[in-house]
Amino acid sequence: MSAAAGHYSYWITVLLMVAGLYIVIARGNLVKKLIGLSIFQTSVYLLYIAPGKLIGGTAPIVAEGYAVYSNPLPHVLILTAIVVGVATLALGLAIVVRIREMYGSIEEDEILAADRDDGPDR
Amino acid sequence: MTFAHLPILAVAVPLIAAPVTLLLRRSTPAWAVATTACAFSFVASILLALEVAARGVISYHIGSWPPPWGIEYRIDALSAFVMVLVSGIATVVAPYAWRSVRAELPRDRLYLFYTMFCLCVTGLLGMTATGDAFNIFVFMEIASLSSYVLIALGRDRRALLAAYQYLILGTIGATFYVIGVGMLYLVTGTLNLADMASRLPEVADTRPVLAALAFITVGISLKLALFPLHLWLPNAYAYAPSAVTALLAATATKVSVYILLRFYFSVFGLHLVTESLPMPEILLVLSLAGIITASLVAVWQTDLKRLFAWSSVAQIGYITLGIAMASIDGLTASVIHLFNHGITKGALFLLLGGVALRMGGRARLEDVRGLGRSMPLTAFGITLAGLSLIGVPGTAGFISKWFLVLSALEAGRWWLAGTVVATSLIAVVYVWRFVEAAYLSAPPADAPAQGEAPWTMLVPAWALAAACVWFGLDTSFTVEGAQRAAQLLVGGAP
Amino acid sequence: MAVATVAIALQRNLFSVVILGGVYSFLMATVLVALDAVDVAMTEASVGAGISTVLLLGALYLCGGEEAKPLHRPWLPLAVSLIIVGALVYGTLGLPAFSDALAPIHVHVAPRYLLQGPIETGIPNVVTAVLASYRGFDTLGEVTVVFTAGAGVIALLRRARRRKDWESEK
Amino acid sequence: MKDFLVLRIVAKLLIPYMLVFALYVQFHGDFGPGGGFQAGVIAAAAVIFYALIFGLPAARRMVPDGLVEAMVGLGVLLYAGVGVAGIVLGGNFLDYFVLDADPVAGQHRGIFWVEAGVGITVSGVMLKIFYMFAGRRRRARER
Repeated sequence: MSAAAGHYSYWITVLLMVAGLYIVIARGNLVKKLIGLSIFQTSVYLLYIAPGKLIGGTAPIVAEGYAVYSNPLPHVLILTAIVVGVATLALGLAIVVRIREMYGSIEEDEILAADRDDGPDR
Repeated sequence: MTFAHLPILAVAVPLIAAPVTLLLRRSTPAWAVATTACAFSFVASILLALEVAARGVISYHIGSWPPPWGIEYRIDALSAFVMVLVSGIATVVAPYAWRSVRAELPRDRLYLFYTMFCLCVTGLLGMTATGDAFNIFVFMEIASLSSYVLIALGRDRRALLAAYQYLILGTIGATFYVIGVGMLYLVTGTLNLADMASRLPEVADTRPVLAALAFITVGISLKLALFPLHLWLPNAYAYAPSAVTALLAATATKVSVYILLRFYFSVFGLHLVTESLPMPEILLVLSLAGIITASLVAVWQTDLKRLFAWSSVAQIGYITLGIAMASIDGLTASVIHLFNHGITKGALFLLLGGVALRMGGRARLEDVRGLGRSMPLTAFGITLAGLSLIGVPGTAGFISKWFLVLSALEAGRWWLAGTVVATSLIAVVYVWRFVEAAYLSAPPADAPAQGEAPWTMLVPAWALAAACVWFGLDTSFTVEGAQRAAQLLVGGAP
Repeated sequence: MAVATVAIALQRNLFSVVILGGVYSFLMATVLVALDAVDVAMTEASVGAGISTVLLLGALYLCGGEEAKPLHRPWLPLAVSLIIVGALVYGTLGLPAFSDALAPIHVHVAPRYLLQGPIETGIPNVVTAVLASYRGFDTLGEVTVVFTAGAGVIALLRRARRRKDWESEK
Repeated sequence: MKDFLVLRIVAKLLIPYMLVFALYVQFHGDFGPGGGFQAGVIAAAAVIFYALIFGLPAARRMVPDGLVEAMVGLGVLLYAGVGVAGIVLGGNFLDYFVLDADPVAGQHRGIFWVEAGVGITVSGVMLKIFYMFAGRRRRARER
């Protein structure tokens, strides 16, 4: 049973991850898919950061009077991951804006339908 | 002095070229900078390959920090081989883009195309050269983000949707990869691939490692468009600008294959991959399913870019089939095919770009009727590359299929060898459809006045088409390089 | 946080979804502070709740804010999600427990950063030291990713002056 | 929102402090949480705030488009330049030890410039992206 308690932080991660992924796959709205995608990416942060924490430790800024610090490496990695996430989001939104201008819709089904009427080579 | 820094310079020079092209804001200097940077990387990669062949693995410590703490660049036979392919294709496509992209993009955004081009090459080379799991992710994102933009720049509005779908699937793939790497990091405490490999046996066969294997496999498979995760590929290739299609088809999926090989054989090790999970069996089934379905779909396509895009999905199947054999011969076949298919598809898409330029942006089967007379060089080039795609003796494609069949026979799998030969016959059908249209049909009466493609496009394209023949006759570079790489992979596993 | 996520999944008005996304990011930042990741928390708060929200609102202004009823059948996504839950639970069960000081990540590479980092680089914030020096190349890559996004957005959204004449070619 | 007096005054008061705070975060990253990335985002946020209150054209006058686009490229060049400087001075790429006679001082110098590069590019990109989206909006209205 203690194993389950010790892995509590992972369960939360898993829940968020899957919820995000579900939004991405199941929803047809292009913006909503991107939001789901960022939740999916955000959940990974916890997977990395949570195990780096040591109870009784402090933030990894070395100062007198502290001996136990949390692991700094995951923090660095996740900083990078956050940046990558927002870069992807910005680019995704730019593409969605262009899609909206060209198709007049941001619903996947409507766009696909518009494409079918469009060319014979599909 | 500079020679010792080649591993990093091969990646850093295109990286520096990217902001320079942005600051120049003029398309001609930007093009010159991009082409020079790619050519520099190509020379550097060749020198690295020679150096590796002579002296073995090169390890370069970025920031002078020793490996598990700092980031290490690690060039061995396999990564040098892939770097030569990537930078070589980039060096051929860059001069081609000069004329091709001007027809497809608005003028005031041309320089941004070269910025993206440099970034894409940087990302792909960075993924190949690095020996750090997280660094792979960062450069994978550089390559992916820039390729989303490059695809979205296509002039058809469907290019936008293709780019969007690629963005969603690509990001899911990258995130899966990060999850897998995170699990490996949590059980080994390191991100350096070599260090990870040496510490994995202690924890092999534990659940996180197996889950990590699964996540990394799925993540990378999305990127390399392994059947059934290939859905983004045909649209992306069909609607991207011609130069982009050629670059991505020839390099992007190949680098993903490289990452897969790297993880399977250099990190997890042959033992773990083949025995703990039924990975070879799964790969085998998926590869065969991919080859057969995608080839059949290709036969029914009327748009030539889509046709060859589907054929790419099939060809990726042959590459993963070699991995699934998990033997030195299989891997050799896989690595050779990676290279040969790269140059073949590069040649095909470059030549098709020339056709599209003359036909007002399209390259459908009905557009190429009579191409043998109106654009004889282009038509002949496509036919040549098509023969290489089928695997006719005397072309590069034959060499890789030959090794694939050989390795199947050696493993005693007659039926597999038979399937490889039989599926190549499907390739004959779709290549024949082009030949029939180009040489045996009369050109449509209302055909626009056409000439040969401009020489700035024809020369690079023909360079690759000629390479298909060259590497079919002189196999010393590909076969020896691939054999060294395969031995390294199998023997290098702990 | 879980509540915010579920609400995002169910809510169909995209403006509420964006605001909930901001709330979610702030909650995430709070959790990150509790986990001692102050640098990350600061970034998440400014990026997730700040920049992302602004961008999403900007995009929504251009695209319209109501989501159509989902036409997809939810069973396939649900099945995929469940398989992934299975794989993740399977994998995470074998991971070291929370706050286990003997876990590999605490004994292998990190100690050098914490013990030697301030001496070798002269910087007490170890996160900065690792970010900018030990793994400085990752950060160069990260800046390049940001650069890629910036240049990409310019390439996609720049107002084309000659747009009319190249569209008419089509 | 130009007509709300309170907003205008509050903004005028706040924005300088936001920029100073960005600088603080930028250069205090060695000792406390923060660094180039966070500082870049905060600086961009200050200008975005300005644009929301006083309108996009005003913000574009204050921070012109050309400058922003130059910042996007210059930050990366600065970062990579520090890397190349390491090679020129006889070390490896991104080697900060050789930047000064004293290795620790070299590290300090290297990290300072690298963080500056990050700050410049990030603030430039964030601002540019905002300008792009906001510029679209205006055009959509005109139609």
